Amino acid sequence: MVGWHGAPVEELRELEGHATDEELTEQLLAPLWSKSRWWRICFAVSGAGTLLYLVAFTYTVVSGIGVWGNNIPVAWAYGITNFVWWIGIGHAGTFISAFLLLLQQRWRSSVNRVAEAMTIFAVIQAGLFPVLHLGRPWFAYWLIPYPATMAVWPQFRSALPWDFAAISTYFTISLLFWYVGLIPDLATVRDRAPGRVRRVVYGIFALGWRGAGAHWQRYRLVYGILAGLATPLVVSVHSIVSTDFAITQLPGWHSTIFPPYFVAGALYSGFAMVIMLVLPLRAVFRLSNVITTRHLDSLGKMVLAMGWMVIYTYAIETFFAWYSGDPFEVAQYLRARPFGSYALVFWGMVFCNCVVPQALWSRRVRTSPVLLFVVAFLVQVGMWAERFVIIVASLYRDFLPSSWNLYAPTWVDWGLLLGSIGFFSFLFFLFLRYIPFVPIDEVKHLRAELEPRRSG
Amino acid sequence: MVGRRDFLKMVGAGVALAGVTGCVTEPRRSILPYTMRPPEVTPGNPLYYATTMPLDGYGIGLLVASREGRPTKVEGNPDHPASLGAAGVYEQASILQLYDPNRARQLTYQGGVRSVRDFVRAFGPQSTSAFGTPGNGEGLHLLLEPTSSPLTASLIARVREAYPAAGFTFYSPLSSSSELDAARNVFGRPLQPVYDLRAADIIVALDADLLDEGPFSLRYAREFADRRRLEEPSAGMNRLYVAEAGFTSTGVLADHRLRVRSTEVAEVAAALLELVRGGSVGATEGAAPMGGAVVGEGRGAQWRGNEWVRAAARDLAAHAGRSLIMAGARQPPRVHELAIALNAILGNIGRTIRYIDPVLVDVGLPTHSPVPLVEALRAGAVRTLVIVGGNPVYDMPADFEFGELLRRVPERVYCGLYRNETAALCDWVVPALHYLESWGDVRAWDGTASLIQPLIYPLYGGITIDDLLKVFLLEAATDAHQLLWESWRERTGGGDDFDEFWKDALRRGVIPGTTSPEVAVTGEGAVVRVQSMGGAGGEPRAGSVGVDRVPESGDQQGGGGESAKLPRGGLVLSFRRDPKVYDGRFANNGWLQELPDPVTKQCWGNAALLSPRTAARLGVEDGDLVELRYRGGKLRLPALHLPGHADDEVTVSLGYGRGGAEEVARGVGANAYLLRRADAPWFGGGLEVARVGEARGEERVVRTQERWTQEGRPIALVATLAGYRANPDFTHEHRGSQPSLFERWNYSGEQWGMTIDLSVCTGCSACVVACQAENNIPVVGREGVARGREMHWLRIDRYVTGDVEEPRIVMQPMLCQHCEKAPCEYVCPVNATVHSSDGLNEMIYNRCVGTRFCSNNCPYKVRRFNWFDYAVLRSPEEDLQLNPDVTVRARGVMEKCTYCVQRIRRAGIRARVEGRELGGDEVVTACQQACPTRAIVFGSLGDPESEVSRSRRQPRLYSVLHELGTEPRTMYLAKIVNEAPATAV
Amino acid sequence: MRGRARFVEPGIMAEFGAEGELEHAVVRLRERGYTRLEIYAPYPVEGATTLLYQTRPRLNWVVFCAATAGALLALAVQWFTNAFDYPLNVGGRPLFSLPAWIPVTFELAVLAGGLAAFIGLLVSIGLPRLWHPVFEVPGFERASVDRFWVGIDRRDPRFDPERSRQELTELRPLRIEVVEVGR
Amino acid sequence: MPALFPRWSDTLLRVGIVGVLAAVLLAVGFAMAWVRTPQITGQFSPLEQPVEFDHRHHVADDGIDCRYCHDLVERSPYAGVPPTERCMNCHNQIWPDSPLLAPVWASYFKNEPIVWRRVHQLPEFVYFDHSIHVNKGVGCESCHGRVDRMARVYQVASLQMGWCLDCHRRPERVLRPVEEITTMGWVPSRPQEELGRELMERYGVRRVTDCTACHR
Repeated sequence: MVGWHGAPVEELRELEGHATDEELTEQLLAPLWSKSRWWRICFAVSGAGTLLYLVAFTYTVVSGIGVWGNNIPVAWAYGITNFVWWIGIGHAGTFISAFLLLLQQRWRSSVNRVAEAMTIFAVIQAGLFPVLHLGRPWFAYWLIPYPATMAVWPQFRSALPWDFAAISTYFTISLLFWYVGLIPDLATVRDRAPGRVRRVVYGIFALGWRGAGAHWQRYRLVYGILAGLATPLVVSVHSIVSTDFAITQLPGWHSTIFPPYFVAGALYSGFAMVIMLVLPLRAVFRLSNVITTRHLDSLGKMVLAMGWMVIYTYAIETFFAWYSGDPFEVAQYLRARPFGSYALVFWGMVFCNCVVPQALWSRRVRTSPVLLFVVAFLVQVGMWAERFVIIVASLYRDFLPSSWNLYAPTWVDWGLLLGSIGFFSFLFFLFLRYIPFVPIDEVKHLRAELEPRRSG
Repeated sequence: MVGRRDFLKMVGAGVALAGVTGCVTEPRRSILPYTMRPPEVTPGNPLYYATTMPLDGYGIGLLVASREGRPTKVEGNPDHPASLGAAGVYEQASILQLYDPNRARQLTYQGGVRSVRDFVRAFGPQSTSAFGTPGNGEGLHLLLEPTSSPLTASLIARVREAYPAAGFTFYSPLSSSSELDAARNVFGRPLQPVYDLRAADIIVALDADLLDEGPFSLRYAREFADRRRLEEPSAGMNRLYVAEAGFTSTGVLADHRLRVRSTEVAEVAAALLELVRGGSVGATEGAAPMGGAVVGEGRGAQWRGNEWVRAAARDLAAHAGRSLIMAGARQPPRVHELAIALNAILGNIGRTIRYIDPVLVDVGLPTHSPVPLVEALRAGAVRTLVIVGGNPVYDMPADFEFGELLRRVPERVYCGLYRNETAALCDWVVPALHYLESWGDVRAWDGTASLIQPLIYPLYGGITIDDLLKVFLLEAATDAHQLLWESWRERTGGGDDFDEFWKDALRRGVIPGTTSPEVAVTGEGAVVRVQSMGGAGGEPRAGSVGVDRVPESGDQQGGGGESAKLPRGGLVLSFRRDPKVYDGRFANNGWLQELPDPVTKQCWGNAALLSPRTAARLGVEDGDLVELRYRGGKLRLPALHLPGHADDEVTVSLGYGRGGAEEVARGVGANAYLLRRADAPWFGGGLEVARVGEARGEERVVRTQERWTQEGRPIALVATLAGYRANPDFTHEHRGSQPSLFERWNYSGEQWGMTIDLSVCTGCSACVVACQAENNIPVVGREGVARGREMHWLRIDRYVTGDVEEPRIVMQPMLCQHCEKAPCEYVCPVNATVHSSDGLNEMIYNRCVGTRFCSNNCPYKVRRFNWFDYAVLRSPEEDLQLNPDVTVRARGVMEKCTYCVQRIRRAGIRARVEGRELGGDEVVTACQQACPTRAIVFGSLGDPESEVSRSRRQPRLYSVLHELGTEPRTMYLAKIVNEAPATAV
Repeated sequence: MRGRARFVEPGIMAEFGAEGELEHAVVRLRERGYTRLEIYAPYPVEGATTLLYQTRPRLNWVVFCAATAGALLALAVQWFTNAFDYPLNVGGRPLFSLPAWIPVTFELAVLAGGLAAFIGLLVSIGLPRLWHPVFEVPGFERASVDRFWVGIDRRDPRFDPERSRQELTELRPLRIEVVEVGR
Repeated sequence: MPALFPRWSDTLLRVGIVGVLAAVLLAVGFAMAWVRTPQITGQFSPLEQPVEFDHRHHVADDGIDCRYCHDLVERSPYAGVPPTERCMNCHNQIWPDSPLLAPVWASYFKNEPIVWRRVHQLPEFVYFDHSIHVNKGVGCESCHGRVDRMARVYQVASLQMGWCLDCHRRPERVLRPVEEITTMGWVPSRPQEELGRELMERYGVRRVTDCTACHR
């Protein structure tokens, strides 16, 4: 069996549950035709969230950042916290698709498209915050080097143009990767969809895919190349995001461990998010034959592994703070964070990110959808708290005690956080409704490989 | 100015801006040239006029910048004795008061608009008034602010002639007669001391805020600092002893500060006199209890007060003739008498002190007490009360119930700047002119007369006190300038060269030869007098100075009076002039309301200040809402722990809780006048404090600096003079070059730098207001400050050091450090903040997109962000104050100190147009210019002989957070404290 | 193989129900000497594909060059804007701050590479092409679901409608269809 | 069964895709060009003014020096629009009753300013100082063009930052002797660059590109 590392065959036997490829196809396409009540409800709820987002967004742009709780010294708060959180979530998708593809972890097949979609939608959320949090968002384009009448250019020693490059690249590549992966399935939908209109629409996006041998050959090559490009990209993006903090002098930010630290954290929250998305789908659309306990198990293990990386970074940065003997570092890590005004958030972070995931040592937890979901959710909360601690806790206690001040979020801050979650799910539900969220061709391929070969 | 409504305004203003993009072309503006341009005016260049600001009757000479006819900034007049080129917060902020949209605009009678002619008809020639012609003024009473104006004085005299029976009262809630009464008691006539701090090596301030309070404080601060600025370790330094309850700017610079209840200052003074007279000082080192001279009965010989008194006494004795003892205006005459005696004994009179005749009209006479007026009112003897200036309904002692009495007066006239509490109770309300709109004259504390000349045509109309008096003189109003000119013409006996003389006086802002001559008093006489003072009435008993007994605090008249007869340990309530709103007259001034209190850093309100220990005893947390119960009065306000405040005493600022028609002032803070009593204007016992709960919302204390300590970080360095001499290099870790990966950028030509001497910074905040005025810095209001969004480019960090019980305070002005390796610059994505070739950290507002990354990476947190469109908070009138050389920042951009780059560029252009290089000391920043103690030095480091270059050679030089390698251009000189050699007895 | 000729234009096609049969069919047709064959499958079928396409396309080189170009462009822009056109003293940092320019350089390399790969894919397989003769073949729509088709190019030297149909029939396909040259 | 798409749809889609991409690029290019056109910069459009003042006549025919009216130019940031009385110096004698002068008389007697419309308009955040420029050899003409040929004055230079920087980076290309400041149509006796470098030397002209030179 070609390139079958990772999963012992018997664990994926469920894939054979269906008699024919046609039935399997039908099963995976069903969500596109069916009018599920569940979907309607979720869509309505997320729609409401999106509305909240629009309101908070518009209010901010019209009135100014002043409607947030930010101040001096805490000039960055929820806005950037949300940004880092979302971009982090956006990492698992490409990681699963690309990195695991390179490692030929074939169990990824059933979940990678959901993960990729998640990536794209998360990056959209992430991309909006840096623009919104500008004092004058309408001048955001000044970060692009174009020949302006004022003859002034962007300043590339700053981490923000790096961010700009990284995020736009990451979004483009993820989109391409996702779309390339979609083409064969779009062709399938084109050929199966009831009603001419849909067939035409899907047909156009399928670009006239014929599944010819030549297609498949180039296709797999390019898919591999994209994976090869996307993998270092994933690592670079959050490393660059971390430099928004690491290149400064601020105790709590000024740290060389940040890039790996952020990447680990990103994947951590990313995998947790995948779990949170996959489990409901699995339940609602009865996909236990496609998204097997084996998948849950693997995802659980990934979360656990990433969790330990995060724990390590927490430990090491605290240690270095102490070991450096630098009074400002010591004050930040050993006083301001654990015992300062935001100690509650800090300890919440420690609990969610370090304690909770230990439950995943048990296979029962890893394979029990409910428990797994709870863990994933808490990890998500913990990771948001982590970013909040890094950003706000470092800023509110900086060098000169005279400038120390507290930060308190306003309703707009909350509105943007919840709203962005709403907008994210809004896009995600659209995706569920109109795009096959399990790569049909890959599943069929996998299944064919599992089946005893029919003799000619 | 910045209430809830304004928040909505800010939010709303955004709508206009939303979607604004770079390439929108704005409509054509128009140009309105003069039809006839005044010869002196060069549009585009500022003009400076000399004028004088009267405050409680005394003049402070000013130079006011005028841009195309609108005054934009107030600066000190170097030629004026009370200013010497410096300007305090009140003087500088008064320009905002000029443009205050809340000023009274219309002359009204019972609410209906009237013309000046109507007013004249009512009181002038055809007056129908009760006292009117040909009456003798029976029932007419004028309540004025104290004045020293020769012109006004002459008019008053003529009014008295016209209406012999008319009553006069001069009232200002902050002025005190103690000093003059004491002088009268001692010398037999009211005399006014003028100190020469340059000649004093040892200064003892008994509850006297000489550096920040009083009509001569700017001069005293300058003189004091001149004896304190160490050029090198070996240089000499004066020594300051301060005994006070609250923490004043003077206390900040004290070398030995004794925190003692206001009621006990008299004892301290007495003990001091006792030791000095005992002559035993110096001789009997450590020979413990000198007679019975143990201050603070019940505290025992261990009490720190003894030590302080001995040290001070020893120093005074050692510096006879070169020392100075000052008593504060808050203290009763008794204390001033003791001070006079001390100075007399030490032979300071004639050396560090000279006495002159009082400057104010009627000063020392009963007309300076409100009591006669109040009695007349009670007796219903007043039919027409004319109140000019001030705000008696608000600021008279509560037990007068002045408001009630005023209501009973048939005919009530008020002439003032605002429709305040008093105006609300008067039928006639006549808008007064701001001093920047009027002609007049006024005398400084030392008698020097100077002219008040208008900078702008009256904005809202109105009249001056002189015009008003002329109405009562039944004379047709003449041109104000004419009136003044004539009065001085006859005073100086005219002469052909009078026009020259006049022009010169206007130009220099000082009238030569008007300084009061010294009045010779014999020191000995004084001492004798002190001893032989009869015990009659409230007069202190002779023995009270003697060694045999220390006066009970209960004996004190004026200060405590009956009320002070209380068991020790009882709480004392103490009132103070507010360092920001004065007596309440500046309460509508946004700049001052938002100016942090020098010591507590509180903005937009007042609080009950008390020592942490007392607070603990009363179970009052910092920030709790408390109720003060004092002699039948009640007042709710937040409590604020003030380290270094005397125990068992609560200090409250006057001037808040205004209820007039002034929008900014209304509802800010609590009105402490409601607790003030006529017999104890400054402090008295019998206070009870009850905790109400945690202060919330509008009652919360809003502060710009929550922290008191430096958290053990080397930020504001302090050393004793002895320590400094022993180890001059003690700041070496905090200066010098840092290892760096980058080779140094090579700078040539002018290289701007600033040095701030912490030794002489009192924290008076004149620089903060100067910066605000010069750089168009917006006021963000209580809400804004509460959220941590104050916009001051220059703030003064206040840290307590040393023992928690007896802390020292060090003030550190903090502004953009203009780092050569600026952390803010390399994180800006759009090149909005970069370095100039002359070493400035430039901030280009129109390029800023507002990422706020620079602020995050600024270790000094001196950058400020426009969270909203703050420009909309300025009324059109206030826009007239804006400095046309400085961009008004838009919403969403970062801003910060620029070293007044507009001044640098203007000077540079002037120099190059004249074809010369720019001098190293040629540019003066706004903060530097205003500083009374010259703590701030600015100039070019490129010029080795510039003042700033010289300051850089001092051993105590250092830069804040030097270890970060930011290489700041703003550096500091460590604070040196001149402790007495062996204080430990 | 140049231009259009690169892609097989089947003259006749046969449908099979299983991957194995398809592979078997390809083998047999090759034995008969057909050179221009094409298969159509719902998922990549290693066997048959490897039989038909041995040569690996040079797409990876295209991507590599594009990435390099992207990197160089990024470096050039950053040098020009920050060190050459308007050299500003930014925090005392050197004008030529190479380390600070690495991130953007890398990102642009990846971006260029990715775009090149995508465009390269489309070009190399002649997409988008909404219409294609095979789409006219009845039942071909199941090629994307569960059927496996083999097609013989009408330009194939051995192609002859009758004979080819005969030979296909011997492979016992589910059906055989002649592709009209759609007009 | 017939194919989903007709044959022509191929071409349509490809043309469509290329078209969209091209359109986007063109739009960006167009925008960049547009902001440099007189529509945005306001160049070359004479403004209606309250007084029909003809610079051609006053400068070319009468040969009045620029500084007679714009007298502040050497000592103030502003060149200065003359006060009405300045007009009267001559016009109370010359053409006193010309209808063209009616608004000027009105201003003079009513003591109300003539409301001119600004021709050269910089944003509020730009601080331009005439005095330093004219004293260092930047001629009026260099920025304002041949005013002596303008019936109604219009803006010649784009006044965009890039335009300012050109001179600030290479002053030698415009400098002229200060005696020639107000000369219209002045031609350098020697190669401009050479002369310019010499004048830079003589007047101590520096290449000022500090941001705060103009933005404060």
